[in-house]
Amino acid sequence: MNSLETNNIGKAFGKLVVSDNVSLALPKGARHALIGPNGAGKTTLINLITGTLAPDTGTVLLNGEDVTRLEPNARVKRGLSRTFQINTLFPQLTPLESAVMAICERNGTSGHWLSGLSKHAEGIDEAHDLLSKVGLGDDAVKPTRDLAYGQQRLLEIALALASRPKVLLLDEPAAGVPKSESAALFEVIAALPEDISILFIEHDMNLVFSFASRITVLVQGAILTEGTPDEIAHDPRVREVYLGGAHHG
Amino acid sequence: MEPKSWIRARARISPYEIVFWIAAAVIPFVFFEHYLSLAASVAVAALFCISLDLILGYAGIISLGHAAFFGIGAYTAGILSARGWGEPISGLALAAAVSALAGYIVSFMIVRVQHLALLMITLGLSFLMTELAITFDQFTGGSDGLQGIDTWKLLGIWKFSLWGHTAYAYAISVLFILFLLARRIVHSPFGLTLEAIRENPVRTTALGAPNRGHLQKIFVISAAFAGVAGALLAQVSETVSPEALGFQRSAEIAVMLILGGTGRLYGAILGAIIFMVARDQISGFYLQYWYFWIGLILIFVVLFMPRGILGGLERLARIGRRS
Amino acid sequence: MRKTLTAVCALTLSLLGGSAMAQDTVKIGIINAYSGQFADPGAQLDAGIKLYMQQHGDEVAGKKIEIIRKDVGGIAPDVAKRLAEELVVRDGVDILAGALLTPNALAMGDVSAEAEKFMVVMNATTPVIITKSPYMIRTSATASQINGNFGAWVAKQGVKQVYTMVTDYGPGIGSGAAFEEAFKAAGGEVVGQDRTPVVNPDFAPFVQRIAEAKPEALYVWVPGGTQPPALGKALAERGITAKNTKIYGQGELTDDAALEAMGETAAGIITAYHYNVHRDDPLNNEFVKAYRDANDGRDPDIYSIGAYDGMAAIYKALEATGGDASAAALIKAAKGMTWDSPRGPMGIDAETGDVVQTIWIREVQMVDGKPQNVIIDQIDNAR
Amino acid sequence: MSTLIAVLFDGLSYGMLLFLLSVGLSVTLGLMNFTNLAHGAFAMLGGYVTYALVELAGWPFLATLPFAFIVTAIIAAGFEVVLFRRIYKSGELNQVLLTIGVVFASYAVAAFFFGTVHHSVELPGYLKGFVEIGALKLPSYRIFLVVVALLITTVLVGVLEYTRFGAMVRAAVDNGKVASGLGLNISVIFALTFALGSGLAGLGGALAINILFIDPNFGFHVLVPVLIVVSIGGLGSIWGSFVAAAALGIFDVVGKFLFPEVGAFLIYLFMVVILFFRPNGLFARR
Repeated sequence: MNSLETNNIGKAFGKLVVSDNVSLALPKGARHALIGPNGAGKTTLINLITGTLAPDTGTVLLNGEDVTRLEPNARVKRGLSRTFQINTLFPQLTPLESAVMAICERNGTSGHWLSGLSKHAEGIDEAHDLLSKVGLGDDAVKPTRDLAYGQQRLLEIALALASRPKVLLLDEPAAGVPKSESAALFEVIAALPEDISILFIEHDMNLVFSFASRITVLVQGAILTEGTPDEIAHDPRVREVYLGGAHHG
Repeated sequence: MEPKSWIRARARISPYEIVFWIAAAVIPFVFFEHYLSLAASVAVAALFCISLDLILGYAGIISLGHAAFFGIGAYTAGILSARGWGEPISGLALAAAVSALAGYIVSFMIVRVQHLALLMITLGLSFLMTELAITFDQFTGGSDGLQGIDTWKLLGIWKFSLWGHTAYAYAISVLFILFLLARRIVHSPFGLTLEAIRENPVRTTALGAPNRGHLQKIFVISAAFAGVAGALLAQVSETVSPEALGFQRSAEIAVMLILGGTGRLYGAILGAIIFMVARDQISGFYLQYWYFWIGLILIFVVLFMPRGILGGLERLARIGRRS
Repeated sequence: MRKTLTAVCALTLSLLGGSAMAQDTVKIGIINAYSGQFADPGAQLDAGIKLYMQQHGDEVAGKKIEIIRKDVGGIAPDVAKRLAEELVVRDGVDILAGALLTPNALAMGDVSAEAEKFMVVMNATTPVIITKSPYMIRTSATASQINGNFGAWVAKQGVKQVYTMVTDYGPGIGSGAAFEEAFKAAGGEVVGQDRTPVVNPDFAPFVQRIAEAKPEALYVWVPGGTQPPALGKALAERGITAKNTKIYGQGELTDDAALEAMGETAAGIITAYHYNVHRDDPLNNEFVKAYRDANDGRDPDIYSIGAYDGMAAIYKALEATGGDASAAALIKAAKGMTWDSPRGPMGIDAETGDVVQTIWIREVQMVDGKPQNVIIDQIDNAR
Repeated sequence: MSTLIAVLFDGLSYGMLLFLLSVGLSVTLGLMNFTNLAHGAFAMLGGYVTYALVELAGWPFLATLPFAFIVTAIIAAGFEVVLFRRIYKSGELNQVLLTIGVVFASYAVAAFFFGTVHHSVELPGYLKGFVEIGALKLPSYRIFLVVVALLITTVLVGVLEYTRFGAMVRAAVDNGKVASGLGLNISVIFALTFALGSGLAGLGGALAINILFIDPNFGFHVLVPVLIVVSIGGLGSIWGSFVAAAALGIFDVVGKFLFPEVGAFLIYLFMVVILFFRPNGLFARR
C-alpha cells in the first residue's frame, strides 16, 4: 500500500487548467521530488493534496484511505503534514510555544482549557527535543519574528514534524535561504526519519539530485515524465522545458 | 533557560498582580467609600472587557455586538429575579448558561466571517437583540426597562444597599474569580492554540487544528463571561433596559479594551478603570462637553501608545530597565 | 465580619456628616441627559431650573439651595441608579430631581424610596413612575392626562373612526393606548395602528400607509425634537392635510419647527398640550421673555416648564416646611399644593403626588399668514 | 398602483440619501483600507457648513452645496495630514479607536458652536412640496436627491475609472511601493483621496439636513446605516454602494409599508444574511 496516492487529480479555474490528471504514488519511505518551471502547478498540487483546494476530478488516498472530501485539518490527523514555500509561522510566539501548540494539537490536548500549559511536561520536552534536532534548541524562547530567515525555514520543518506525519510535503524548503545557512537545512532534511514518505518541491537541483530517489516533472499542470534522478537528468524533454528556457534560478 | 521553567514562568503570578488585587479589594473600601457604586460598575465593565479580550485579544475575533450577550445575561438574571427568585449567585449561574447557549448558536455564524463583515454581523445581531427586547415587552418590560427586580441578600447575609458595600464586594469577588479562570484559560494549551490561530490560521490548520471548533469554544466561553457581567449589573442596579444589549455598550466596551491594551487581561481591567473613572470625573467638570476630552484621550493613546495604555506602560518599563 | 463593621461605622459617620450639613444648605441632585441623543431636551430642562433660580434667588426659608448636576448620557437606568446613589451617599443631597427619561426616572424612584429622599420628576410622563416612591411628585404631565382627556374630547366632536400612529417606545405606546382607550370608551373605533421606530425614522412608508387607508381621522404621537418637523414634511409632501384627513396629536406635533416645515398645510391640525409658549397671559409672557433673554432667544418648551415648575414646587414646599428638607415633611407639604404657573393653574394631587393641570386644546390656524397654535378649548383640573 | 410606485420611489430616494452619505466611505474605507468611523463626523461638518451659510449668512441652498464639499474636503485633508496618515499601518483596532475619538470630540465641538438643538434649512420653493404626475404625488426634494445621486455616481465612476487621478489612486492603493517607484507621490494621492471621500460625506450631510436634520449626534447617527451600505455594497465599489443603498432603501421602506410591525428588524436581518453568504459584500472590488 502506498503512503500517498493521487489518481487523475484535476483542477481548473475557468479555462485555466492548473492541474491536469495528475497521478502520483509514494510508497512508504519515499523521497520524491516534484520539479518543473514556475507556474507548472506544483504548489497547486500540494494544496490539492492537503485539501486547501478541492479538486474537480480525481481522488487523494492517504495510506489507502480516500481523503478527497476531508477537511485539511482532518488529513493532518491522518498523518499528512506540510511546510510552506513562504514562511507561515506565528510571529509573536516563540518556537517553543509554536511547537508545544502543534504537539498539543496532535495529542488531543489543544482543547484543554482548565489545565496550565506547564502541566503538559512531556509535550514541552518533546517540543524542545524537536527544536534541538533542527538546531533551534538555543533559540527556542525567542519570538519567532526575531529569528534569522534560515532559522525560520527550520522552524517550518520542525512544526511539520511535530504532528508526527507519515507523509510530509515540503514546499521549496530551501527557498530564499542564503548559502551560509543552507548547509544546516540540508543536514536536517537528510536526517529526516526514514519511514516518513516525503514529497518535495525544490528548485535547488543539488538538493533534488542528492536527496530524491524519484522525480516527477510537472509542466503546465500535467506530468511530463517521472523517473529516477538518472533518467530525469538524461531526459531531453526535461532539459528542453525545464533547463532550457524557463529556469529562473 | 530550561523550557519547562520558561513555560511555567510565563504563567507565574507576579508580585505586581498580588499588589493589584489587594489594592482593588481594599482601597475603594478604605479611601473611596463614597465611590463604591462607581467601583462596582467599574468591576462589571472590567469583567465585560475581559470577556471581549478573550475573543478579540486572544483569538482575534473582533466584535461590535458583544453587548448582546451582556444583555442576555442581564435579562436572564433580571427576569429570574422579577419572577420571584432573587438569589444572586444562582442568577449568575443561570445567566452564564443562557448567554453561553446564545453564544453557541451565534458562534456558527461568527467563525465563518472576518473583518468588516464580522464587525457588521456582530453589530447587526446586537441591534436585532435590542429590537427583540423591545418587542417582547411582556417578558422584558419593553423600552421602559424591566421592573420589579429585587436582589436577595448575598449568601443570605449581606443586603444590597445604596451604599454599595455589598455591591462592590460582590462585584470584585466575581471579577476576581472569573479573572483567575480567564487567566487559567489563556495559559492553557487551549489559550496557546487560540493565540496561534490569531497569529496564523493557515498554519494552525496545517498543524491539524480545527480552527472553527476552537474559535466557537472561546466564543461560547466569552459569551458566558459577558452574561455574568450583565447579570451582575442587573442584580446590583436592579434595573435592565434594552440599552444593555445595544450598540453603544458594545462600542464602549471595545473602546475600553483597545484603550487598555488587548491580549493582556490586565489591559481590559485597566481600560475599564481609566475610561469609567475619567468619564465620571470629566463629566463632573464639563457636564456637556466631556466627550471632547474623552475624544482627545483616545486620539492621544492611539498616537503615543499604539498597544494601549498597558502596552505603553510595559514599553516604558522596558526602556527604564534598559537605561 | 470586619467588612460589616466598617460598613456600619461608615454609615454612621456619613449620616452624622449629612445632618451637620443639612443645617444651612439644601442640596438638590439633578440627574439629566446633558450629553448624547437627549442632550437637547436636557439642556432645555436645565435652562428651566436655572431661570427659576435666577428669578427667585438661591435662598428659601433661610436655607441656601445648592444644585449638583449629573449627566446620565441617555437612556441608562443602571447609570441613573448609580448616580442617584452617589448623590445620596457621596454628595449628601436632600432632594433628587430631573428625571428626563422614563427608564431613568424609574431607577431613581427606587433610590428615592430606599434613601427616603424627596424626588421631583420634571419630565418623564409614564404614569407608573409616580408609584415607585412615596416621596415623589411630578411637575410635567402624564401621558394619560393629556391623551386620555384628548381621546374623549375628540370623540365628543363627532369623530367616529381614527387611525393611530405612535412611536414604538414607552411614552408613545402609553400615550396612544390612553388616547385609544378613552376614544373607544366614548364610542369611537380604532381602524388602524402603526408604530414608528424611535431612532432615525423615515416616515415615508408610514405616511403612505395612511394615504392608502384614507381614515376619517389620524392620531399621532411623536417625541419632540427632529421628529415633528420630519413627520410634518412627510405629511405635507404627500398631500395629507387637515383638509382631507382630520389630524390629532399631542402638542409636539405642531411645535414651531414642525409648523415651519409644514407651512400652511398645517392649518387645521388639532393638538392637546399642557403648555403653550404663545398663550397670551401675563405670567406666561413674562416667563417667555425672561427665558428668551437667558437663552439666546430660544423659546421655552415642555422640558423648560416642567423643570421651572419643579423648582417652584421645591421652593414652595421648603417654605411650607420652614426649611425642613426631610422627605416626609416635603412630601406632606407638596401634596395638595396649588399655584399659578406660566402654563396656567396647576397643582399636585393630594393622593398620588402627580400633577394636576389644565390641558389646552389647540388648532393650527393661519394668523398674519403664519401657522399658529390657537387655543380652542380647555380641560380644567385634568388628572 | 400609484401607491406602490410612490412607496418604491420613497424607498429609492431614501436609498439615494444613504448612498450620498456613504459613497465617500466606500472610497476611504474601500480604496485606502482605512477604517474611518469619523466619516459621519465629516458628514456633520458639511451639514453645519450648509446650515451656517443658509440660515446665518442668507445664501440660497443650492449655492452652499459646493462649499459643503470643499470646506469639508479641506478640513478632512488637514486631519489626514496631521492625524490619520500616522495610523494607516497601525491596524484596524487603532483606527477604530482614533476615529471614534474624533467623533467624540466632534460631538462636543458641534454642541459648543451650534448648540444641542437640531437645525434645518430653508429650501427654495421649487424643492418644497410635491410634484403631481397623474394620481402620483412625488416629493420634490426626493426627486432632487435621486438626480444628485445619479450625477455623483456618474462623475465619481468617471473620475476613478477613466482619469489619470483615478489610475494613480488605484496604483497607490494596490501597491504603494511600485507606485512610488514610478514617481507617484503616495502621500499626496492619499490626502487627495481622503479629501475627496470626506468631501462627499460633507455633501451628503448637507443634502441630508432636510430629511434627517442636523444636530451634534449626527456623526454617531449616520455611522451605522452608512457602514451597512458600504459593507453590503462591497468595499471600494461605487456601483456596489449605489445598488446596495438603493436596495436597502427600497427594502426598508417597502418592508415598513407592508409589515410595519417588523420593519425595524428587516434591515438588520437583511444585512446579517447577506454578509453571511457574501462576506465581501455584493460587489466586492477584490
